[in-house]
Amino acid sequence: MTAIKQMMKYEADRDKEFAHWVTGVVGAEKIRQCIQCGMCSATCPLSIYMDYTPRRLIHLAREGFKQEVLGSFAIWLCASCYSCTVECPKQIKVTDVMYALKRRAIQEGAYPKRLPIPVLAREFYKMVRGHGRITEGRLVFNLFLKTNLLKMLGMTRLGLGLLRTGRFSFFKESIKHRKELGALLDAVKSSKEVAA
Amino acid sequence: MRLESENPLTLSNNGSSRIGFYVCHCGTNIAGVVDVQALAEYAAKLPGVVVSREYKYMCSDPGQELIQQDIKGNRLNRIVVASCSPHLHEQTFRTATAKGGLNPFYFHMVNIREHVSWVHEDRTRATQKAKALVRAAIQRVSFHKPLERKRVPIHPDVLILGGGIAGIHAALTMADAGKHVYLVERDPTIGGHMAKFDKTFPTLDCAACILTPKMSMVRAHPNITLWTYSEVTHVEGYVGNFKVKVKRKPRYIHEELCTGCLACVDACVYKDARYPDEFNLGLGKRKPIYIPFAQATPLVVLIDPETCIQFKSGKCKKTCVEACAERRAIDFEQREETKEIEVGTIILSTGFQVFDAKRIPNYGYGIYPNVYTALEIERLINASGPTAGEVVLRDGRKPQTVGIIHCVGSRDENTNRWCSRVCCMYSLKLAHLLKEHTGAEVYNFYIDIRTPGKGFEEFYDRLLKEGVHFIRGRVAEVTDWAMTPDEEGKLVIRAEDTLAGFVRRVPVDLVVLSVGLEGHADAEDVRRTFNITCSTEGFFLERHPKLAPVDTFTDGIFLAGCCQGPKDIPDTVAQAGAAAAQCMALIDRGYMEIEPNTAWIEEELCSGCHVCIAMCPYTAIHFDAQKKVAVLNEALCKGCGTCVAACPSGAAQQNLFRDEQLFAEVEGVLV
Amino acid sequence: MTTYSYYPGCSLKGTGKAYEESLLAVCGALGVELKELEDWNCCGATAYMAVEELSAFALAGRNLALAEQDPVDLLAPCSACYLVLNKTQRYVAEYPEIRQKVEQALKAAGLTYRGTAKIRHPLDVLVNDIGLKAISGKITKPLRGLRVVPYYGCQIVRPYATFDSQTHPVAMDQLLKATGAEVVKYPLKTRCCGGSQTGTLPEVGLRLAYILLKEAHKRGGDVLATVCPLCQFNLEGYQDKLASEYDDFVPMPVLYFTQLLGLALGLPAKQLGLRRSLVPSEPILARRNLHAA
Amino acid sequence: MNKRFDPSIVGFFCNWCTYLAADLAGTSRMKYAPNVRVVRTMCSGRVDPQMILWAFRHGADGVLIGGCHPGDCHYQEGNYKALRRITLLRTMLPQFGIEPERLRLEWISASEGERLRDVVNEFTEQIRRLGPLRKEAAPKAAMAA
Repeated sequence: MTAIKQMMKYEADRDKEFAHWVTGVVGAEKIRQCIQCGMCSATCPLSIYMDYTPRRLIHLAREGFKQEVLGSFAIWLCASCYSCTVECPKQIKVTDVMYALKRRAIQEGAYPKRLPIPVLAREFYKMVRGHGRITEGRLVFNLFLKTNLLKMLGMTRLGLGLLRTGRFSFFKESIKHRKELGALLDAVKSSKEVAA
Repeated sequence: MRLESENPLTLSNNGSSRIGFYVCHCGTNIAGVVDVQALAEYAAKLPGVVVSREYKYMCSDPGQELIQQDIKGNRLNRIVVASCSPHLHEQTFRTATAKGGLNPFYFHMVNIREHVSWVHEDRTRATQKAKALVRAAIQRVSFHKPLERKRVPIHPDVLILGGGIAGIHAALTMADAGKHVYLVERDPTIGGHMAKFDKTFPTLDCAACILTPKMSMVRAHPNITLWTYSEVTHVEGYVGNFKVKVKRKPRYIHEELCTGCLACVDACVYKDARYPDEFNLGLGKRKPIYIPFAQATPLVVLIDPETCIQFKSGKCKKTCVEACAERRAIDFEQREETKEIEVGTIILSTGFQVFDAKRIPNYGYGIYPNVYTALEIERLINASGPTAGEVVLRDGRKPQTVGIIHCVGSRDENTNRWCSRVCCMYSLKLAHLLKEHTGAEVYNFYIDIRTPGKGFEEFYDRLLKEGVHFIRGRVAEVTDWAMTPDEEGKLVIRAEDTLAGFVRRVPVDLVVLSVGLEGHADAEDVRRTFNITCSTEGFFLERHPKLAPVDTFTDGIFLAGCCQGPKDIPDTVAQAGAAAAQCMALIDRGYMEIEPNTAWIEEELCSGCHVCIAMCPYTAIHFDAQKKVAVLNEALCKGCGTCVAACPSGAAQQNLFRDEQLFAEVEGVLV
Repeated sequence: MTTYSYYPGCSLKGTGKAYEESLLAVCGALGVELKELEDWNCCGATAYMAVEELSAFALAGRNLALAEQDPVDLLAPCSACYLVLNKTQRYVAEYPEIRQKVEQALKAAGLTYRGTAKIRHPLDVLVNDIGLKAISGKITKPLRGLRVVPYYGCQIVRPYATFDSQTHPVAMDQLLKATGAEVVKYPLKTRCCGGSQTGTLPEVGLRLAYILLKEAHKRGGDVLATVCPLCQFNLEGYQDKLASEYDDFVPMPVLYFTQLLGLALGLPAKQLGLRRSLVPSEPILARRNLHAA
Repeated sequence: MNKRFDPSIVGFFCNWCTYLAADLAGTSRMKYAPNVRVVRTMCSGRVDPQMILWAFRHGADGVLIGGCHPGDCHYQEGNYKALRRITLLRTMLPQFGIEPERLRLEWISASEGERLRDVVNEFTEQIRRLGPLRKEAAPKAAMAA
């Protein structure tokens, strides 16, 4: 017997701060002009898997239904193909909105636990911070180590194939001016803290 | 150096002027942003101001009364009203001033609504700006002089450009009232888009049945000169007296000799039609010698030199000429000719063009053969169309499923921003007709269904009853890429079913694109020829959206139909009637009063330098050899003031815009 | 001899080696000089941009700042790099708040940013700078009979289609026609391959790859041509998995357009990195009597 | 905290285009800087260079003239005549100690409400950056007017 859940919303359920925040997001300047035509969803190659389609997310977000938005799996499905951004008849940069929602969800720790996204981000950052470049082999390797080995094992054949064809190098790619790069990334960090 | 001696400020309060000042609240439109109280108090202290009042609605009768009473009661000799744009109410207040017994040109208007309260938010700064403008007007008005309005006679003939339903209705209305109308149409026949339609919404009466009788009435009417296959190339003059050049393109047929027997067409060396015919949007074929369609008006054939052998090689048997031996209507030597006419008023009813569906490649128009535009479908379901009303796909199959895509080239920042207003209803109409003709399953993909007209919502309800599918979502693409067996060989439409909340793929046989309406590609040229204005969208701009919907900013030129913006047939006919009435109002009065803003030349100041003569675009100024001064012919002057600005000695002056008036105004906005 | 500054990006040094090799070989054969951008760093990558926008802008900003020091155009073969560099340039220009932060970060790294770098994709350069005429003139081994599926993917046309149509690009079609190959009509040419998902949500990424390859095969393609290392990797790397999951799946070689062009120019297979393919292309090439030198 | 300079600008707007554009901006409720005070003329061709100098003399920090786009003049070519005069005047302004940037001629059609808003805002900003018209400039201008 399935649990009965209240679906109806009270005005008090709206998070006005969130609604305000989303309209201020880079790329979301025109989010209030959305006419809910669904072009973004229809053109999205991932919407077939989405619990909330991009169109619904946009409306939920501008109305301030934060839980629904940040709890939605859809925001993690965006593959950055920019179809929605290009097709939107109101020129809302939907991809950027999706990015912003991802970032907000990570900040608030509201991401599906099965997703290694924060780990990926961390590993990626470590590697760039340290060497300025990504050695794909190592990144994937570290990533799988830190998430689940099983998946990694499932991929061994691919790994071997890449090794065989010399596409899976463990040799560290690196830049000369690492110190400067470090300074650059720190500057971004601090500027963010100022903003926050 | 001119004004060194006479400073306007000192002139303006030489005691002679007794100014009445009035500021309008316009409800809260002005009072909501501008401190009208403060403004009135401020004006009261300005030199020459005798009365200073604020009132809720100055344009209302009591408002105008106020002015009239004060003129009498306080012996006012100047009036200044601060309210909306002079383009809206200048006449109103001039009339009030005149009723009060003053010359109407002792009045001046300040625009503190469109130019202040509606565009500024900061109350203090808005009020400050309003004060500056008011001060300017009060300084200016002291220099106003009494003027007489010039009367120009209105030539009783009318030119109507565009022979669609709008032009036809306007022409008949005026012709029946005894006015002589020149109806000029670019195509070989009148009828416009309506002639292409099958049925009309929401009543479903057949377009031809209601249109063609009117078309033949136009042809037969003694008061209508019908020039088809013709274009206006040049317009000069002004309200009441326009001189118009009309280019008549050669049909290679003598219109007056042709009886429309079509013997020549049958006789053409091409036994069967082989060239895409324009009227059927290329869905049908025609011969090089043809009539656009059976009820074409006038029923006169024409020859297309692009495809006629005689024109291409000069070596044709000319069987058509033989067939017309008796009447000798065919003339390969016919040349383009130009007619010159004089008219007093003009109606533009040039209509619209449909959005080019190729601009949205995702919908596959021009890529997949079974994607049609709505207009093409009108021809396909039309009994007199290329398939005699048979709705068949290009491969001859009957469609079992049809997808109608709304808002193609409408409500889209990437193409056209506006709602084309008729697409919802014509899509519903086509849905009904297609179901009726083919029994097909019909899907409408829409963003919003807009049915505000009389009987429209009822029609929508009828379609719902008929079981037509309505999927709320803008279509992303039409593709032949199949995901499932039942999609094989079909066109797949992908859209979000926004009411269900998920994306759907719907396989169909036939896709109909409900293309939007837009201004003609050459609307810009027409606009220039007639010296009127276009809106941002590329439709002709009406003088006022509510109070002057068929007027333009050029006196004597009116608008009717879709050239002013998308509209359906009822609205078009109504507007055409309104435009006709406007013309006749002018014609029957016989004259029009025009702004007395003409220039003149002070003989004693003129040094005879000729500068102004070169300046005048209307050759209104000539040189008097005896007196050695420039002389201005007021009848020819249109009042641009260019000569005044050019005159080095200040001899040239312009009524309503005299130097001292403008200098005083400039100083006023700045002090 | 036309010269470009060359920004390989991380993938061309790893999984996309074959792309770099074939690109360099082709450019050499066409008399185009590529100078690798001195001390370039990771572009910031879309996947990362999604979660760390500002850092990504700053990383891309550094590359742009470095590139500006040389007036020649900057060549970015990887679609992701191409997009991130372009997006950074535009957003820095469009949004003062971003500009201020990026400039500040670059200052910390002792760099200044003017936004003058011109970012180009090899496809753009080959078709518009070198020109199809010049290229077809150099074709010695036309790919006659080879049915190539032109796949553009997302990020070279979206959102910034600077040199081709956003919805129906044709540049690669033209280039492939010039090689003598038969270009397959492919409606999915700009549909996302799911590459950025396969790492985190394999089932999703795989599904998208499957759709593309299935349709490519259905339309009679021999090989699929890509312009992006991520697409190439995602479409080629998991074909054995796809085979095990979808019984109607038929493997298909996925080559870089530069590799195909290289073949047509008669360049040796070794220089074109053909042997780096996981799904070997030799069999089909042999079947069409096309043998790499 | 010193109050930022609020320039006064005179706008000579053609009755058939720019003045209507300003009306349109109003009916569309666009918001823009309140610094431009409009003087209506029938045509930009009516704007006399002396009128512009007169404006500078009486404290204008900038002058904006709005006319019809080339080819669209209600009186055939008044806008071209305006163009010639303004161009000439701009070259003379420095002699009066007035930066030529303080005088601008723009083509704004009746349908370009948004453009009007942008031009006004942008010009106001430009004049704000230039600062008040230098005191000694005004008298010089006066000599001419």
